[in-house]
Amino acid sequence: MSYVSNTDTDRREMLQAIGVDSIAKLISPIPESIQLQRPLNLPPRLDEMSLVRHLHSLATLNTDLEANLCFLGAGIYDHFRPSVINALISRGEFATAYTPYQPELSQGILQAMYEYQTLICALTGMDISNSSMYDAATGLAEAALMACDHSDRSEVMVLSSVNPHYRQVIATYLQATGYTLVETPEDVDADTAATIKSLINSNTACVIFQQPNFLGTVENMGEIVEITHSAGALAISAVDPISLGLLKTPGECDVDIVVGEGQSLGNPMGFGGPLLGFFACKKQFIRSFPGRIVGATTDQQGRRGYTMTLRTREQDIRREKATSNICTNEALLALAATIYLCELGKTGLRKIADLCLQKSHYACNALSVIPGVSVLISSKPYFKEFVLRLPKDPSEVNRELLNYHIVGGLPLGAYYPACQDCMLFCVTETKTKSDIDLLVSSLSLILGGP
Amino acid sequence: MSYVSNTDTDRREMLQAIGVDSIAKLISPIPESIQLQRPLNLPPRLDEMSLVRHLHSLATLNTDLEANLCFLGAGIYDHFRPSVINALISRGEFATAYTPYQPELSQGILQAMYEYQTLICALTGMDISNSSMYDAATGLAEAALMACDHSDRSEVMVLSSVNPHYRQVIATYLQATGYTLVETPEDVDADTAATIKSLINSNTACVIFQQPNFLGTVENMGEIVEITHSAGALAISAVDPISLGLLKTPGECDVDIVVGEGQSLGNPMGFGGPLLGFFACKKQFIRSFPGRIVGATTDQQGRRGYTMTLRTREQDIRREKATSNICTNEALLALAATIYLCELGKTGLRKIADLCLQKSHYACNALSVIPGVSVLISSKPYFKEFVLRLPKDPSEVNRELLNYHIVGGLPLGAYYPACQDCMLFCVTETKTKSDIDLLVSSLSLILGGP
Amino acid sequence: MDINTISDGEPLIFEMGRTGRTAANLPECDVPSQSAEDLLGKENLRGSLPLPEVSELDVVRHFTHLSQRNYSIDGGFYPLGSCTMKYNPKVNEKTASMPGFASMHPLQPVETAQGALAVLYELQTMLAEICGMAAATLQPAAGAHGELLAMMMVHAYHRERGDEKRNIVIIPDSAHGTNPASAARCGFKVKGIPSNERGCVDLKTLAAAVNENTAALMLTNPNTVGLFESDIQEICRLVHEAGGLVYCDGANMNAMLGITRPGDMGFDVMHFNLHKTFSTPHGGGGPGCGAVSVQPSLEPYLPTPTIIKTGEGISAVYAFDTHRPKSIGKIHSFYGAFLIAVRAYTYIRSLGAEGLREIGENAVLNANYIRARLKGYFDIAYNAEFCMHEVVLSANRQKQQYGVRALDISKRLMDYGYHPPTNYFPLIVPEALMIEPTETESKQTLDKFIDIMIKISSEAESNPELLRSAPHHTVVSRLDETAAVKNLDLRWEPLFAFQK
Amino acid sequence: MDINTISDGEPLIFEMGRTGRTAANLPECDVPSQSAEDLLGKENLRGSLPLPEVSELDVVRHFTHLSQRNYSIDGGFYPLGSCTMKYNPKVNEKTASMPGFASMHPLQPVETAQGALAVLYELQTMLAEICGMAAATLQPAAGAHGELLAMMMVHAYHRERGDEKRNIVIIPDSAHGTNPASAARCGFKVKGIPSNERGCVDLKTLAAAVNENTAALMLTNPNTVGLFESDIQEICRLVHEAGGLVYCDGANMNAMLGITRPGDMGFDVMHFNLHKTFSTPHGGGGPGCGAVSVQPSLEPYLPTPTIIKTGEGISAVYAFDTHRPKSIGKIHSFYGAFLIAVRAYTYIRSLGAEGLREIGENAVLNANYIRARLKGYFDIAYNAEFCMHEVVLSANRQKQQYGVRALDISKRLMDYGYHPPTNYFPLIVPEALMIEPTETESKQTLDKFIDIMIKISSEAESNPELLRSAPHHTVVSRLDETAAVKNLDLRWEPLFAFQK
Ligand SMILES: Cc1ncc(COP(=O)(O)O)c(C=O)c1O
Ligand SMILES: Cc1ncc(COP(=O)(O)O)c(C=O)c1O
Repeated sequence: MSYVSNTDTDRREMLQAIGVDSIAKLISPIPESIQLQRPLNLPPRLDEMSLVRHLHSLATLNTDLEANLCFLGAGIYDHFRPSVINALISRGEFATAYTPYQPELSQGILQAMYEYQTLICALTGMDISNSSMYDAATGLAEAALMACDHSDRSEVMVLSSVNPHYRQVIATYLQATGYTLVETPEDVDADTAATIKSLINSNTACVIFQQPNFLGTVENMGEIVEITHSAGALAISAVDPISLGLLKTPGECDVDIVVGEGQSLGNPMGFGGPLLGFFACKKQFIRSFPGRIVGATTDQQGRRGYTMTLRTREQDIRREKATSNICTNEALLALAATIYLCELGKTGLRKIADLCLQKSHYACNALSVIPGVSVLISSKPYFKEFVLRLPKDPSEVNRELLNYHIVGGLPLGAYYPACQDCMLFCVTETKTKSDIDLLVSSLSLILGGP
Repeated sequence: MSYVSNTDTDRREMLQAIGVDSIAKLISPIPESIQLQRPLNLPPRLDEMSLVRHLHSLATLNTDLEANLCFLGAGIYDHFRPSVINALISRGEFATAYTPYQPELSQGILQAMYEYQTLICALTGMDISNSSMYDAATGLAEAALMACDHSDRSEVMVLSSVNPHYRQVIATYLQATGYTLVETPEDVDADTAATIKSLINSNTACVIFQQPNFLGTVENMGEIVEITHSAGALAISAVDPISLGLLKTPGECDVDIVVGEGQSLGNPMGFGGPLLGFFACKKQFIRSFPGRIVGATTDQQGRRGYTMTLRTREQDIRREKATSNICTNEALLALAATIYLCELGKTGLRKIADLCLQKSHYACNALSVIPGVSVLISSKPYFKEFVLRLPKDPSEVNRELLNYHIVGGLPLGAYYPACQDCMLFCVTETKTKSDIDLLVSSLSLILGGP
Repeated sequence: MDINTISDGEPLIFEMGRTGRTAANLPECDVPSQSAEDLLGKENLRGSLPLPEVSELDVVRHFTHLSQRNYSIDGGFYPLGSCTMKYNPKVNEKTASMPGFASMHPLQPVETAQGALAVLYELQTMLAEICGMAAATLQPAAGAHGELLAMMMVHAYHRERGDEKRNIVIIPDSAHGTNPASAARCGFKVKGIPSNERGCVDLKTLAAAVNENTAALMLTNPNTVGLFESDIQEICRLVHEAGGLVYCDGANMNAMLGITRPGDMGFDVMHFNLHKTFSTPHGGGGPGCGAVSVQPSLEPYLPTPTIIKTGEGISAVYAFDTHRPKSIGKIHSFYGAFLIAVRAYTYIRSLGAEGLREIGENAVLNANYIRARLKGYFDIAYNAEFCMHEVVLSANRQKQQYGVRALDISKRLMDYGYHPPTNYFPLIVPEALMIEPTETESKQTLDKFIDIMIKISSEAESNPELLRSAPHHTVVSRLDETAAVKNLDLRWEPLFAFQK
Repeated sequence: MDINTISDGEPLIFEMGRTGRTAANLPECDVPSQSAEDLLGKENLRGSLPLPEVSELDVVRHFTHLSQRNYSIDGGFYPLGSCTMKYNPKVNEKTASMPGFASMHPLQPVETAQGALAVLYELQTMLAEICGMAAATLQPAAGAHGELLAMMMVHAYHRERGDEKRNIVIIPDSAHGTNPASAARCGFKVKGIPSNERGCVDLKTLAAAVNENTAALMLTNPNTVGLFESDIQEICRLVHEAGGLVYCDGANMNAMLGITRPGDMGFDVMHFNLHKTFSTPHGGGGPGCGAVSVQPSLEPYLPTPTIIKTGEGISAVYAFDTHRPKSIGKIHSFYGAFLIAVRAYTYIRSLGAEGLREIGENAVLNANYIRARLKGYFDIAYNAEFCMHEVVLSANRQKQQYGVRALDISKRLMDYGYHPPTNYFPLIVPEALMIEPTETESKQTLDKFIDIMIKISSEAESNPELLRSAPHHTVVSRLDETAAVKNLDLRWEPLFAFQK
């Protein structure tokens, strides 16, 4: 059983119709010297029962965050996923379709993508949204390239408060091109505005910043955009979509391109993938933005219908002149995000955002009174993440937290050399007061408190 | 949020259209003295996240037989369930439909039930099958009543080798009617044919037996049927559908009514419910059998279509003269069984049956050489279950097996007083050789072996 | 689906496939093996096994196609009266499929099943509170099974008191067919009583009917014409005075949630349909759960095993109790539809007292709204001021004037994408169209449905043939049910042709 | 679905609902709370949040309806060339949804993620064996991403050797658009070369094209006309001799599984599309995984982190390696589409070496069967004896004779319930109809499809207008794509009307 449907008789009849006596004949265009003369060296095939048991045993080796408490964030978030989402995206009609090249047979996913684009615009306050990118990191990299291509400037400024994983990907993308990456110094206390001002120049194509930033802090978005624009550069913002339940939109702040990680919008953490990069921008970039986009049109009878449009930007038509090389994107995750935003709705998303806000503040307050623990940045507002200085090695603290079925925050030393004793905590709406209290009491114990 | 869709504005507008000013008015036909003047005394409502966590914590209190080895059978079996089944039966179109009273909108489930009926006939060798009963136990009880109604005889003979849970249900059903239950003595070594002969008489409406019987033994079905028929009674057999991958069909043995538990056919054990009673019989009972049945017919254009038929037997038309009171049945489980039998197919079901046969024999052989352990019935063939005498209290043995993540067999003392030291083991295709070897070594250790 | 309309419908699975084709991916035997003939005896082996030979892709496509030929709540408005086709929450499916529930054997040691027993026990307790009675059992697999159980308990109760002559069960003519069938199944004689001009039990008729032979009255409340039996207390008094018991068919419990309780009305025993009131999916016919609640007088007769709890909170321990001498015995192989109970438990816990009352109120509001807006177009069965959770229309006027029957209206509704109401039930309403919207539908959905009903009422006048030949836009047109009975075709015969 | 055909299509979710309606059941705040204004500052708060206000039932119905307006593999034959639309096994979904995989954070301590790392490591190892190379990475999120990564590595490789003038990537004109786009994205210049009369790379042309500026050749094998590049060894030699690298676009790997390996042909680097060859569902556009394999020469450039394994069997320990000085860096936020990797791992483990070869063989057989049976009715692109996993037809004859284009034939196929082949790709075939049946389809399915193709070829002659105006039986008829570009409508404007 290899999911092959033909029987021996089928094969015999088909070979006969073709007029050959063996499959070997059909593959004869492959020179014999490169035909594989042995079976592939792979582990033996498993029947379905053994397969499920095998995968189950591998899964059991992992600490699963449904059964343990997770205070990690840093780009991937443990948010509530309403059960309707899986029930709907698992429907074969959605899951087992290809890219909607033939719109008449794909109105379902096309309409959903049109709704997705509308929702992303509503969330971000931007004019247009594409129908997904691979993830926030590659979305930002594409935005940077787009800014350079668009402006004939060649410097990409990225603030050090942008998620370091994103920064690394942007760096990789720029490496092979002629464009230059300018990273601001890794100083967590820096005055953002002053830093940008000191580095921005007439060759700066764009300034990339993050809201809330990697350390959880809410930036003064308006000010950053203003400084950026006054140097003639584009303002590119990475945003946390959940925070947009409360925070001022990039659109209101005149941001040019907005990118974000849509995993939070109803998708599983999945050890970091697949992810969903959302990408929205101002109307003026309509011919230059990357990725697929769906538009409404009409059929022969004048009925409303949907189709992929502005296709001449894309690789299959434009080839080396395309605005991006992206083809397969993250449609099913965009569908999940669409369902999520409909299920949460106007009041629900606001409520989720508020719960994150309240619980992270409760947690931060309670944790920071543990002797030896202090808050890294106390002067600025934060949304759902915050950094604490610990009196003990953060990785060691994490190892001990595992005994309490707690996966702790992110030790920051690997990302910010000055933060060897710091941990980035994330508290979302999935944590109850007693979960947080458990974290506090466990950490107290670990740190030798009462 | 109570899944109620109306908003306050909706309610206001609706009340206005009705011409009343409050819902209180609408419920005024309920005398005030019996209107509840306080909130129901129920635990507080839970939001979806808390709800899932609460249920998860309850589920975690149970020993789950996906993560532990289960050697229990006795009517509910741990068989392989191909993943396609859940993927298909969970589709909303199937799961959230009612009984197909309007056939034009229900061709999906109707055609599936027609296929189910055909498959049950193929499996059992019988002429007609209904489209499900609650479970095997109530199916047998209904068969007994049907036999009595059909024959004007009033005694129902049930062999003691029939599953005791089924026997108890049959007894309950007969209690309220004028019919009498005749149970054969609980003697595991008895000569079945002789026992029946000694008790059967001209008032015996039917003889109910089980194949393989509760202790796993394969009965001489032909002989039982012959004796039964020669006394003018109906032969009613409970069967294990998986065993019919190999065993002679009741049809071939001239059985009159066949009932079985369809849980094994792709349905979860689910702590014993919901279950699936399948019910098939000879054509001659076409006007008297219980339960819904689907027939093929044509539409106005002559296209094939399906509809519930022979409805005049049923309660909604016949009321107190109906052949049964059944209304809601087990359609979704019958659908799972249909998918299961298609997925397994001709060779697959046979293979599953053979795996059960081989593995139970391997296990029985290996277990019975443990010092102090002996096989209860060694003279007769068995299919997937067998009884061992243990040198230690079976319940105590089970308690100790739990330490090895093994849920042991069924202690028989509660069912057969002479079998206080016996345990009924079941070994299906889901157990690998190493699972069985683990059972053997664990039991050896528990019984003080090497 | 729409995109596949040049089609002769979906073939039977037996018409697909080819000899030797297989779907399931099964293991090889990993233990020493012997021939089946040796182990079982040649005489015990079957001949051919005529099952399908298809691929897994065939299976997936076939059943996907079949599903696409099925109407469902997930697909649209389903106002099938008496069936309470409300939204079936997806979270219930999630909890019911947790391995800690789904992968449990009913006979595993009770200490390894404490979470399951907790669900059963707590659900029973909540159901008893919801209906105002003392106890409940979850063994019945469906409503009719609950009725049967209730009648068995009634039987046992009277026998216990030496009152064995009580062999008559009184049932109004509006009752669901399962009521008389269940009573009969327990050896009772059924005495029907006509409803009065208000569609309710007539107290005088009832008083005349009850006597020393009365075992019980089976009554649906709200009744099947959607009306609350306002005389319910007097009804119960009359039956009780005559020595009988009163049974409540609780199929319509949705209307009463948090508002009123059968136990407080005087009923002795009732059944719930968890697959109606408590949102468990009906699966195209089942499974269900017909939980039964009883007053203290009947508690000793509940089927075994019952579940008992000792201790509270985290020290609570649950156990089965099989030593109940007066119990009528077992009526299910095990403990009833456990996974359905998990769903119902999930549902009730998501609602609480407050949510349940909202349900009751909105179910009643929605039905009355439809009633108010349609009463100019269709006759309303019985002249009450308000209905409860459902409204029964009659197409009698349409039948008389245009020769259009309730069934024709129903079939025409399909053309507009709606599932029809229940037809021809209750039997006492000529050309009944029984509409139960449920609380999960919004005013907007109701408005669209109402508009279509009004449109159809005018089509009945302007183009009756359009209705009589409906449906026109379904995968099959009107099916010949008479032919189905005349030329019985209950299985696909060609499969068996070889064997004969 | 069919049963709902008097309908104006499905409204947008924004056209439903009502102010104040909600779906999700969210918790109350259980910690002491402060106002958002106090915590975040008024200046940081947004204005309106124009999201839908619908019920959960609205959500379920809406997306159920949308799904019913989508064609899928589960629904029917989907011979979309180059996309390998094979059966997506349900067991893959089961394993990928295990909480031990789905509920993992990418930054959780590595000792708590050993099962996940094992899946990634073992899958990489299996992929490397399948293509005959040294190593693999799963970071690329799709095929094009894999191409981009490969070009980055090519770039780094040449730079490392001080060979920075190599700025040209040679790409045959038959290549997929992502190839030139990916090369360009890395700053390379693209040099196209024409295919020869056999639809393959012309050795002379190639020889003339390669020189000291050649960074790489990007080649699809089997190529996009479904033919194996029989000169592949010579091709690789030519490029290598000129100092360039050879990249294999592995989108068509399905044809070669267990039969031949790009690594053995001379390729230096390739990408897989796990969402094609290894059966992971494409989700209406994504997600995917464009795993990349490399020869030892390119291994140092693989993106970080890589995964390393120490020990074997139960004492194996997996870890991330970030200290790879030559690595091109990171190209994904984390480790790529892990849950897609779980599916592909499940798939390969269910097949083993034997099963993979069966796939390759049957994919080729099925394509050749269609080719043999249709060659009398449509022109076949290029005159090869056999094709590999797909056959490219041309409707050029139909266009010339009857004015019927490939697109018209495709649209007409929809009327018969089929998804069309790929149209207008490869660009070098006029009126291309690129048919890839895959191995999971049976001869019976192919026969029905072939019969319909033949029928359509005769309709093209007898009734060309029927094709030009097709499809006739879909939920919408042919859509006006020109109008879509001209009157751009990319979001539902009324939602934003208030705000402006
Ligand atoms: C009023 C009434 N009573 C009883 C029943 C029987 O319930 P069930 O179908 O669950 O057996 C029904 C269901 O159709 C009903 O509507
Ligand atoms: C030949 C070929 N190359 C590359 C790609 C790009 O792959 P992806 O869509 O995964 O980015 C495709 C897929 O459409 C393809 O067919």
